[in-house]
Amino acid sequence: MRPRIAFFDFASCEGCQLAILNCEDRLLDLLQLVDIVEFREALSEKGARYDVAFVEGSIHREIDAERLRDIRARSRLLVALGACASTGNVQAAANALSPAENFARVYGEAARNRVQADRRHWPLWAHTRVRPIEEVVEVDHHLRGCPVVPEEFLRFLGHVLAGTRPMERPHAVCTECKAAGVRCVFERGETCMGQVTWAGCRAICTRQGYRCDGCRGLLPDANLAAHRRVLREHGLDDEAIDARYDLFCAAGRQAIEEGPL
Amino acid sequence: MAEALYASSESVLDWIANQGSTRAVIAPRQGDDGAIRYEPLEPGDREAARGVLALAGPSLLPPGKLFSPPGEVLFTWGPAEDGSFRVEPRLDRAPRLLAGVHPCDLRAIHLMDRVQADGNPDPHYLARREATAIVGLACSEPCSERCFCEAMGSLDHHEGADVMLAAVDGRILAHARTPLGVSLLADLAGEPCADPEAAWARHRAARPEPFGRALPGSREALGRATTAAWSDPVWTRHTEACLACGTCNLVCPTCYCFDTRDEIDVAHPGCGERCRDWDGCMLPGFAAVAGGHDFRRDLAARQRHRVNRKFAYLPAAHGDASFCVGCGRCGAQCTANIDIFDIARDLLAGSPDDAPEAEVSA
Amino acid sequence: MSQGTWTVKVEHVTRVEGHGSIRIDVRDGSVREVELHIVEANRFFESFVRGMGPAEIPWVVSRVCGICCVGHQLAATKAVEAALGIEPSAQTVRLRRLLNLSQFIQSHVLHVFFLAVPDFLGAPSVLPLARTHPDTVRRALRLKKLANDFTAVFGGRTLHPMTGTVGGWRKLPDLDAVADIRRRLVEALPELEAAVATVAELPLPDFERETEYVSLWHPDRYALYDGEVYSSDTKGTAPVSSYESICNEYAVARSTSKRSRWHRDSYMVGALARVNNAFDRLRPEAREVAERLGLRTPCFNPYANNAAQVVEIAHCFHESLALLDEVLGEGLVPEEPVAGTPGGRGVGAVEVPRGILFHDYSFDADGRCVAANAVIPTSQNVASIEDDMRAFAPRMVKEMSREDVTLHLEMLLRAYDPCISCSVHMLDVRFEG
Amino acid sequence: MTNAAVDPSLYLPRPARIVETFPLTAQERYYKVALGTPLGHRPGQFVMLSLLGIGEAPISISCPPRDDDLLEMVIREAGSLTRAIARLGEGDWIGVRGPFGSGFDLDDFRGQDVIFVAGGLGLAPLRSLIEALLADRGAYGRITILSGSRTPAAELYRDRLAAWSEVEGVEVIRLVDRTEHQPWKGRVGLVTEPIPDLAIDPRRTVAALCGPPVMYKFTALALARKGLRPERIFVDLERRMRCGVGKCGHCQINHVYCCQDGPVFRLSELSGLREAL
Ligand SMILES: Cc1cc2nc3c(=O)[nH]c(=O)nc-3n(C[C@H](O)[C@H](O)[C@H](O)COP(=O)(O)OP(=O)(O)OC[C@H]3O[C@@H](n4cnc5c(N)ncnc54)[C@H](O)[C@@H]3O)c2cc1C
Ligand code: SF4
Ligand code: SF4
Ligand code: SF4
Repeated sequence: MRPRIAFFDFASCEGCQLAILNCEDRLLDLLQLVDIVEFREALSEKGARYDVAFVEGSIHREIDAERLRDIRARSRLLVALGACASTGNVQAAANALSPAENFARVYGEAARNRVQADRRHWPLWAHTRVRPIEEVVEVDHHLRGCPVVPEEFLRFLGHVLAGTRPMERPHAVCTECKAAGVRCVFERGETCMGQVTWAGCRAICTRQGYRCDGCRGLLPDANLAAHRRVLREHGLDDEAIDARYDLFCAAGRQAIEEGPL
Repeated sequence: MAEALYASSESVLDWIANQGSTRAVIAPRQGDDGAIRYEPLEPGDREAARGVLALAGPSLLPPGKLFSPPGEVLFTWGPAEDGSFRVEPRLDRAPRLLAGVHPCDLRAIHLMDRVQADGNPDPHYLARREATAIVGLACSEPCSERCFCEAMGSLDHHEGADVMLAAVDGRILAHARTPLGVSLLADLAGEPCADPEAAWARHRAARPEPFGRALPGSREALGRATTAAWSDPVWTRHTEACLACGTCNLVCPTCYCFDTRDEIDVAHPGCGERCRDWDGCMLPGFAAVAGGHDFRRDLAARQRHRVNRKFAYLPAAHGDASFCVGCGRCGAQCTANIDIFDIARDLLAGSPDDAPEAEVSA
Repeated sequence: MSQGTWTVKVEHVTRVEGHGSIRIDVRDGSVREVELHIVEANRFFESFVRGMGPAEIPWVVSRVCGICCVGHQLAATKAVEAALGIEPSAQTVRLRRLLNLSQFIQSHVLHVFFLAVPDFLGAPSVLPLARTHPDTVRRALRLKKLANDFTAVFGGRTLHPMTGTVGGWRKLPDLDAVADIRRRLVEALPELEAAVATVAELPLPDFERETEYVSLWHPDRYALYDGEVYSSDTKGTAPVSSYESICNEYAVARSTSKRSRWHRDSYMVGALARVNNAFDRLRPEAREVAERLGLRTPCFNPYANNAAQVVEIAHCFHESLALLDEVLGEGLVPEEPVAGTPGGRGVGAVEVPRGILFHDYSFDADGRCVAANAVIPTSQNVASIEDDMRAFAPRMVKEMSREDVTLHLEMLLRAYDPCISCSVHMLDVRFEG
Repeated sequence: MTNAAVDPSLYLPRPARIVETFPLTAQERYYKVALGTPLGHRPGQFVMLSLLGIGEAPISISCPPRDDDLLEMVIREAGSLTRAIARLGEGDWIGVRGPFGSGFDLDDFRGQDVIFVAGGLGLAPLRSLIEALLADRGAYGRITILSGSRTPAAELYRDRLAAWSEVEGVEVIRLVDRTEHQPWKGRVGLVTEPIPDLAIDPRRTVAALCGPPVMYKFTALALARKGLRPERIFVDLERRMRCGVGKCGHCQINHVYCCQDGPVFRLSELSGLREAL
């Protein structure tokens, strides 16, 4: 039986689904191997079961959390597709303020009160903190990055077809800089998150003349104290260091430095 | 045919560039970003060949890594008639000339030749290696402030090169070390040098002393000190700042550990290739086994293992006094500034027997 | 046909970017209400970019939308440059225009052939089309791959490119790769012809509603990267910096996207608006395509937006070839990114596939962002979509089955190529209703 | 350069067909594969097992040396490869390289009383030695097999343990860490617990150990207390291995390659190896 796979999205730019659509050369071959049963959420098919659910996007509201739990209950494997689902991505920086503060900051109190009074529509606006999907449901595998790396997606599918899933090596992006012969960003006088970031992107940013900003998320054993020291030696103050972490890894830094929530 | 010649820099460059007509020439070259990389040279590109004679500084990655490039394919497979599979090794025997190799890297290649040929010879390394001619360049001054090649016994290493080049009295001495080297020299315009050993002596006499950073003890003493320092706080001290990024392993000319990875082709079910990637003992999970146990989870234990490999384990297993060649890359490229030279100096200075016991968990 | 009393809510309309629902309420055969609900969760971009530095902003706001990431980056970069008083070099601008063109081709191909065409061919999605119309699908895949590779050559990768930055480029494209893209574009011209032929045969629902068409306008060319804001109502332009009085944003509680109005209750942006406003500035090859598709301007049928997109694909192909020739002719010179002075406010606008995109940032003297705003084409179109639905629905209800009513409502929404994830992010707006 | 004979197929798996497989426990399955040609192994050696497209891992040879082309293994679902292998059935193909490693030397056991200490999956490789000894029963003394499992349901080779215990001069002591309310006739406790009460003549006894990493120190200590010298204790160690031929570096214990010099070591050889146990 061909595995039934489905794609779902929450708060995201939908770029990861696009990245997969962008596997043009292999897309049609892929369709011979799997049944894509959903590429856009349609809950009309309630009760449908999936072998693999790819979930893109972070969770911001209780209505979304509910939908995600329902997807989990109907899926054998649930995969976090991309940075929003894996880490909360850039929007997790909004957690620096409470949802109420965020709302008030951009809409004003009066608007908030008015929307809140509208029982029919309030759930659309009722934000919790920005959560990676792991905070809501159990996740079987992560396809990391903003956006995901199509090769990793294909590799994952290859494993699923064989009834297993790949093992992630908890290596830093530096390993891929080395393999690519990239001169270290620090030697160029800039600063970099690659040392504490999950590899797997083939160091695409540093290869393209930029630095790594950590979109694949912080490694579980990242030595942040040491990394902070390196950043400080290269001219960042504590505030700038926090800002750098919080670009893509706001949720991860909180988890490592402040312990579990 | 001459075994040694004196030639001008210009004719050496012509000679190197012209080798491109018979084999791929790979030579050091400085990129726009300032880094030096060993790169293929267009046949006849004399200007690009300048790096062979002109460059200071170690290359970003050691030239010896050419023999086991990252992600190399070990074999491919495809379906067989009986429903099983066919495998085909991928051995790269394309002829090459590796030019401008410094003595430290040359010594590393020499050591890796030994490692890869000992026990079960690695066919992939050896295929590339055997198809490669090497022209070395003796250093007239330390290539960087991190260099400690003399302390590691690499400065006068020539073995492994087919031809050694050296600056002597404003000219280039080209000295063939192998029969292949002798035949290579046939194409070099120059005058015969009757007494190459005397020329080498003049080259050495013109070098600064000490050459690069010096250590307060011999390599043999360092090996003993490393072994004795098992529970010494030196390991913890030199890992507090460590990010476990693996850079020190991956840029080292004598680190060769690897992991394997299978790649399949979704368009052709039943076909694929097994590749190998560089791995390193400082990286998380290197010694982890199923069930979650990691034999070297502790960073200090990983550092101890890495340094022991250079100064104790590999020397014991394969001979030679040390497997660090003193190129200085690991210290230079470590953003936390952890330098194996400093560790070596501390090991030699410390008398581990008096040092307070600090148990490093394995 | 579908009179009586009924309500249908199409939840999470498929094949649009982001989450929207359509609700139609029919009482005794007459349409009481048609509403477009945008239910996507907010991501608070304008809130959390406060505090960031100028260089980070284009890189981060690229994440507003995967499908128009290049547009967001460019609009933000231009806004930041306007704030810091940076004048990018001619080389920089040329490369940016190419990057933008590549994303137009990619997005339009995706939208026309993968999201919209299935409707016209009566398929639920592109997946069954891969079996019934393999040539069409393979051709579209090839075109899309070409466009993606085009973006990657200039941007470093297809999504969220990283090679460009405020003031210039971090890494210039490789000239061999540029030449290769040029060659492939030329080779693909026959493919493009065939794709045009496919679209020429698609039947268009018969519906017209004249409205205000708004787009960027440039004196010398078909404006996609720069220009002032043109309205078909006034036949005149307004500066980009006055965007707030153009968009006049407001919000309604049932929808997390905001809405816009200028000279009327709603206006339309996007391919049809651009083609209507600047037909004579299109490349001649593109005007020929319009001819073959029977697209005569001004055109008031919103379903024709797809045809306008095909016209623009042709325009972008030929415009790209011309710019690529300039790049290949002049070569590329490494330049340090131009630096600016911290502080100040700047507005930047570009056309993205779905319409005009405005970004607006203010910085303090330390170079930190203190205020941010972005107005997205889809939120400018939302009111127009609803007005079209309201105008067409009564006739639909009379003439079509309920299934066809919902199909045509969905098709209308899709014709606009809405980008809902883009349209949802917050800013100071007035609430109504 | 050395001119050692270079084998271009060093890393190439040979196709092998699964001829029999069934579950032993919820996590472990038994496999019998046909190689086409005899493997020619010693007890305690291992093979590198491949599923092309997924990867490769070291797996112990569980059967005693044999003349036919068959190979028996027990595989636990532990990660990506082993999980995929668990889905294969009879007739499916896998790849095999090897045999690799030192293995046990039967001469070390001849005429001796032998104590086996197996923790969990450790029984799989030890079976290759146990059955080699039983095949020539007269050549060895008393045999004591301590087999520890986490729970009754996790016990491997139940039938074989029963069969071995029927053999003259063989004692099998089965233990579980906890019964979890499952029926259990054996003992409850750690596999080391019976050692102090065993009647051992340290001059004519050897021991062979295999189990999870935590088991070795305690077992070795318990045996030492019984007067068994380190030369008489053999341990079968597990390390991460990617090549099996002494090249990838993962299994290195100080200067020793576990895959080449081991995985079977005399405890006395390990005294200089500080990360071994
Ligand atoms: C000599 C020898 C003999 C063996 N004999 C047998 C046998 O007979 N039967 C048997 O079932 N097994 C045996 N094993 C163990 C077996 O090799 C492993 O279970 C196998 O390697 C698992 O491979 P895998 O691809 O399924 O797991 P992997 O996907 O490699 O993962 C397995 C586990 O390894 C750990 N791990 C792997 N990589 C990392 C990392 N980078 N970071 C952190 N943790 C990591 C994790 O805990 C993970 O759960 C033997 C091992 C050796 C060395
Ligand atoms: S550039 Fe960044 S990722 Fe690359 S080696 Fe340096 S620190 Fe690591
Ligand atoms: S280099 Fe860093 S920021 Fe870039 S893709 Fe990789 S992990 Fe993400
Ligand atoms: S250990 Fe460091 S200095 Fe020594 S050879 Fe390796 S990279 Fe060079």
